Amino acid sequence: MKLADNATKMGTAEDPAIQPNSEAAEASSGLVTPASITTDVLPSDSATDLEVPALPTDLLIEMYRKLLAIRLMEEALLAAAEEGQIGGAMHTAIGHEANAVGAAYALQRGDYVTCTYRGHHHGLAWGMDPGRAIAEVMGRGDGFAKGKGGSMHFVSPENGMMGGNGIVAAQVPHAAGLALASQLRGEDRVAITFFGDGALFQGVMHETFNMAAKWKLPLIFYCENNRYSEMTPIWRTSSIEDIFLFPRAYGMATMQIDGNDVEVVHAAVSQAAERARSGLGPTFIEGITYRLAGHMAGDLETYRPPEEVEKQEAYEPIVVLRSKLLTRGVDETAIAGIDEEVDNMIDEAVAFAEKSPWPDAAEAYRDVYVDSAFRDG
Amino acid sequence: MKLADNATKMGTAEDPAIQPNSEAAEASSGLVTPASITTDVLPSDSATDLEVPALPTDLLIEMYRKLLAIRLMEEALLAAAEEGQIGGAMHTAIGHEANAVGAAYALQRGDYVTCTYRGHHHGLAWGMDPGRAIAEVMGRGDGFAKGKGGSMHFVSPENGMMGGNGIVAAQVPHAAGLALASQLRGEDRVAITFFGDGALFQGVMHETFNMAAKWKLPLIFYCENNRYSEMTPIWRTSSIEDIFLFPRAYGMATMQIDGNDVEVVHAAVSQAAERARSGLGPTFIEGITYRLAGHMAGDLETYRPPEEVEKQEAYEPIVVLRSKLLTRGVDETAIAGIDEEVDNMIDEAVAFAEKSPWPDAAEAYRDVYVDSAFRDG
Amino acid sequence: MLTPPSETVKDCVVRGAGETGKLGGNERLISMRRTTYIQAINEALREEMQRDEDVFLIGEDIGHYGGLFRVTRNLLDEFGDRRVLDTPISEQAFMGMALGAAIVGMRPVVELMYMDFTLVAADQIFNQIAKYRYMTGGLLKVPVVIRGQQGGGKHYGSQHSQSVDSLYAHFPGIRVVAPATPYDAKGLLKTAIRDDNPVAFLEHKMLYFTRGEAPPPEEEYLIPLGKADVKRVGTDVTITTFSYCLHQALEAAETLAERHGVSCEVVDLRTVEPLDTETVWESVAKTGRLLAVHESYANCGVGAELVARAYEEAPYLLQAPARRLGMAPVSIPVSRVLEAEVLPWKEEIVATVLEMTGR
Amino acid sequence: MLTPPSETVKDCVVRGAGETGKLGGNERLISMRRTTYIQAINEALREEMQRDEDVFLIGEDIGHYGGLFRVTRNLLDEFGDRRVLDTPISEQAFMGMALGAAIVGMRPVVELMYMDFTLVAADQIFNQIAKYRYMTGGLLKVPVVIRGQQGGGKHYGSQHSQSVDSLYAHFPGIRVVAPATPYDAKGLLKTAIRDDNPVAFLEHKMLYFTRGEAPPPEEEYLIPLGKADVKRVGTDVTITTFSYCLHQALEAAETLAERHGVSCEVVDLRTVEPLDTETVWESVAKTGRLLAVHESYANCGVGAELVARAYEEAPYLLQAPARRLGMAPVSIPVSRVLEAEVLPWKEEIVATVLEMTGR
Ligand SMILES: Cc1ncc(C[n+]2csc(CCOP(=O)(O)OP(=O)(O)O)c2C)c(N)n1
Ligand SMILES: Cc1ncc(C[n+]2csc(CCOP(=O)(O)OP(=O)(O)O)c2C)c(N)n1
Ligand SMILES: [Mg+2]
Ligand SMILES: [Mg+2]
Repeated sequence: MKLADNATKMGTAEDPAIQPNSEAAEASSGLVTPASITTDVLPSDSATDLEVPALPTDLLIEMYRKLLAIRLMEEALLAAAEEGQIGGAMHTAIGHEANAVGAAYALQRGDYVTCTYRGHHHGLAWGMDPGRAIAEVMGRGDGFAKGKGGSMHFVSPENGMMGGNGIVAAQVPHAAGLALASQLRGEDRVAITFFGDGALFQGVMHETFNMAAKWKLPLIFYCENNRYSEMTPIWRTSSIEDIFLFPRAYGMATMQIDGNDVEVVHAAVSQAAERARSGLGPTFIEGITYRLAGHMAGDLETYRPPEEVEKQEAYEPIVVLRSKLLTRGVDETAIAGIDEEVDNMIDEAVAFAEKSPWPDAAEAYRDVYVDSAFRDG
Repeated sequence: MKLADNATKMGTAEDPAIQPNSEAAEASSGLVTPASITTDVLPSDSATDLEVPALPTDLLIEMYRKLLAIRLMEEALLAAAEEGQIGGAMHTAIGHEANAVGAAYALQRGDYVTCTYRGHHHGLAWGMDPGRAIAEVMGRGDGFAKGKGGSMHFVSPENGMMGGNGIVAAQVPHAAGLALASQLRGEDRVAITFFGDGALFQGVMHETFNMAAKWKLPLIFYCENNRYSEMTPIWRTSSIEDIFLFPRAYGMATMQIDGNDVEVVHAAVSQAAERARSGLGPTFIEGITYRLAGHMAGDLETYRPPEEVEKQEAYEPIVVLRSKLLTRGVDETAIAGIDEEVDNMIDEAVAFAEKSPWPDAAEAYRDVYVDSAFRDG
Repeated sequence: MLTPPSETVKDCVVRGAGETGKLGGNERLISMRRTTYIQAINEALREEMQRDEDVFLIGEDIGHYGGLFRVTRNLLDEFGDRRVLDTPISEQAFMGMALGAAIVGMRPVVELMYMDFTLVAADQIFNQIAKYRYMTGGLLKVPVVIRGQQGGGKHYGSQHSQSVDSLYAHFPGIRVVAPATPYDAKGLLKTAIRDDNPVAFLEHKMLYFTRGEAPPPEEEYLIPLGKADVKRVGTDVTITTFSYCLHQALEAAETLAERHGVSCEVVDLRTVEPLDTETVWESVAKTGRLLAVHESYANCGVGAELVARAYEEAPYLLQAPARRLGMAPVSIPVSRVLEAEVLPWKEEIVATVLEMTGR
Repeated sequence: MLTPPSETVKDCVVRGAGETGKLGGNERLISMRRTTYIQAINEALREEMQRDEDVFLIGEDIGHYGGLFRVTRNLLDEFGDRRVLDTPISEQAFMGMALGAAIVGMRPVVELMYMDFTLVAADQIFNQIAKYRYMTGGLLKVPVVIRGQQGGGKHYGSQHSQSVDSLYAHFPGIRVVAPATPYDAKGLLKTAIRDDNPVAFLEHKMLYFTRGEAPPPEEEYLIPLGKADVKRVGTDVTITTFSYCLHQALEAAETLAERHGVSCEVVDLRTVEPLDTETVWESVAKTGRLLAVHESYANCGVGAELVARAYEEAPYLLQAPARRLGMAPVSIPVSRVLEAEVLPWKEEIVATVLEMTGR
């Protein structure tokens, strides 16, 4: 169980480190519950701890709202999918939320983000409206893309969300292009791109690593390492254990962090953004996380034992942040109040989406080309 | 001039280390004339010297013949191209020959090789007939592929030469597939694949690194690092100086060697082949070399100063091996005799090719599909 | 046990579920059982792996999990992980590896999880696998099968719903097969694996759970590539099609017969490269009208190709302008109402046939 | 200084060298000078870069060296290495980066050294760039120009001689332009760069050193996309074509006129997507015969598409079966005699027209 070694390296968890399920050794990937994190920044090549400043409680509460909104929206979407209201491939990010939320709050208005087919959490973290998001996933006319893009293509240019993607790793060079635009225009915008552990094995990732490092693009590569690609655990396909070593070969700054703790994610992304804005180039962040739901709606999850999931539930983003809030003095009733508010908000969003009309059939033929072809003149 | 640092790391040359031409700093890539070599094999991570056993003089003489045959053939081809006898893209390997010849003699009958569009040297090193090779490049009916493949697609299955390729890096997964076939069938065949430094930036290289390392394929990745991709020096496009660090990220054994010395190449490839045959998986060899002729026939070479080439001529494969033969007691007249023999041989080959008829027009329509479609039955 | 081409095979053609056509009585009675399209493909793989040690499977999630659509289910258990290779998400590399293994006689069957990913591995498929034999002057052959599902109807959107048959057919050097029934899928896949040429074997996501009749594993059969099959006999219009569109065409034919008194002959091309134009012209000789239907983009598609060939090879047969129907030129939307709008399915077929017949 | 569509532009159309056609007197007199196709493209790039700071170039060897075919020569000197970006050999990544930069308003012009490398970056081109606007419901636009040379005739073999116009045209969402003269190349490239849609701008290696007339840089002109240009007037057969085949068609027309008394009208489509069928049908209305010629593969090609559209949109105009000619279905051999055999050039055009006219 190779990846399990990480557990040691990454420090002890608040909860006892979760050991790989021995009966399911083949199916399990040696899960870890990182608490402290290791940064690994070239050229020093030394492993030092990332400083994680405590964030203001207000901000943590706002982030909690987001985590919860994402979670509840995705649970609603799963239910809608079971009812047959949603077809195609719908991937939820249940368990991944902190990666998106921590990052979004560490960045500025004007920065850019691209992500994968698993992009609901980025969408909401970056300010997209849940009602229009749900409508889009359902293929309704009020969807942000009029039902054309759906779950795999979350997009909201006014929020800097420049698109999800159905092709593994394809969104990564897009973010490099956004960073390049910022650099060529002399702006101080940063781009961040999210992808999974499996994306490391798409060649285009490596082409982009090289160009981003060479050109010192203001870019953050953020890997949500849930240690599975669909139904295949990463140890079955990766030649090495620590995938941050791939980008490190490009002379890039790398960090392996706890992706389930918004505060840690916020600290890491803040640091990377600062590097980027000061012209020091890209950073690769490997957020260790876990996907609590199936790869996509309808996944029977025969490839991992239920105990593996159960164990991870003890250290998932909402649990982590809720207990952090309690430690920081927010009381149970206040939290319960938030829970209810968010719950109502998502209920309304679902209702909005369900009432949204189907798009007009003629809409199918629009947006293939820009109608007024010229930029100016 | 970043790559120049290598010179130190790789030991002093017999000739004084060549310094980058300062007037042409932009255009020059910091050339080195490696004499001793550094091996860099994970996991020890230490730089130790590769032991280079002296090869029998007879074998060296045979290798000398090959080097010379390749050189003279390619010079004849360049002349024919100037006369307009050859169109398309013809890339010669003048200066690269030792990489192919040293490797070919280190491998066994039954092993496989794939290479690039710059594959004349591999073809001849692997036993292809110069007459049919020249005929092919000229598009004649006696060409090994009846004029269909030409210069960029040298192939000779009976010699284990499984094909050159016009697409940068495309031949690399092909070799991995050959190695996989050997592994699946329980054979002890090894595959070697040649590519340039520029190929490191094609994503498929990295995909193949990972799969080859993960599956411990009996495969040798051989990079002929001439420090240019067409007209662009590598330091302008690579994020790091030492490109062997890319494959090293996959946990792969790597060596950076003097690619102009057949004995060194032979030693390195022998070691890699042994590793491969004993099930230890792939090795990456970076042979430092230099392209003395243009990128392809007709290249005006405006991108590098003539002095850069001149300096490299003092340490090119034929010069290196000739002086080695003299040191080992082979006398000038013996060498002159060989020179004449090989010269005659290539003259005859050219004559054969020039007399070869054009292929029949109907040939254009053959070989698109296999006629008898079934393997058996 | 290779069934020789044409006749014997034609004898074997039997209707499966969802197929309303009749083959004019030349069915041969064999012991049939009902099976799904997925099961038929799974059996073809199993049988060919049993028969030939050089056959191996390679792709994402195909081994331990059995494939995202469970097409390769249980094969790892039977053949082990050296013959059913789970890969990383590296389509370019494993496609290229398939070429490498094939040129020394292995017979790789590559799964692309969605045929849209053809575009990710396009260089290896079209610049390498399709051309390798030619570029080597016939010295090597490349018996690779590239298989996976394509098509719309399940709201997967732009990057997971494309039909790539026309794309594959554009490039010479690779056979293109797209079966519409479990029976055809099994017989054609077995043939494809034995074929010395590269073959793109295009399944359809709407067909996976459809059922049809096929002989049990003991009764081996093969269907030759390049032979169309008349799935419904008719007199007024010839509809050529393949893959899932066959079923749409058969339904359209039913409606046209019942409600409009138009009799359609439905020719299942089964193989898109080579095209069995002989069978098509035979049919058009009877009907005088040709409508070529497919789900890949109409623009520069197989339908346009058939129309062009009709006017090259048999213009005198046509009593009305030959027509084609394909996917509308849009990127395929997710929303089910929009997707339904752009798919060239039943209603469009009915409408076009009515136009062609002036009814 | 945008020349408004159609009229004014049409006024500007003037014959260049190697073009034997006449445009019925509506040339406008402007001060012309002779220039090469390469020079025309280089000028278009320079002018658009001067005009719009968001235009930048990206590709292999294009900066310090000026491009393998020297198309971008001297532009780095003028605009610096932040607007002319030399890349590593990473077509997928820099194609994807072009998309990223374009969706926030930059206007990248990507050079593919050989258009065959389209296959290496196919996912980014067809699954991303062509679809991005649609998938985002029109929220974003992708003004990327992908340019480079294609085509045979210089013995580059299978992987460096393909024509990709039909391939690009198959996928919706991307415009396809393929000029045949320096004049058209310049005017169309300038338009392509200003167009808010992605455009594939396909040059031809046989055209690079051809010369023709064009106004000097001071006299700016634009040619709208999607407008065909009648390069030779005739009465018996309409030949539609584009790129280098135009010159082959014009030569064929000359031979046909001189030796066989057949009068061909030669329509230079210039833009392959969208197709200016209006101009084509106008011509066919006169001639009653259509032959569509292109150098990309005939199978599922633009020619087949035109034939199919002719029978969809204007079958009544056709007095003889519409035909198409494209590259033979082989992987394009190196040997000059074999290459000449498979290219759909002059002799094939002459032979086909003779067949069509029964002479
Ligand atoms: C090029 C490509 N290959 C395969 C797929 C199918 N696919 C979708 S998600 C996925 C797994 C990706 O795993 P990872 O990158 O770890 O992200 P995760 O889904 O775990 O978040 C695969 C193989 C795809 N969409 N694109
Ligand atoms: C995918 C692809 N991109 C670009 C090219 C054009 N090209 C041919 S050779 C070459 C340079 C390759 O450099 P390197 O790998 O260092 O090999 P070298 O030519 O120096 O031996 C380029 C860019 C190509 N053939 N294939
Ligand atoms: Mg994952
Ligand atoms: Mg090189």
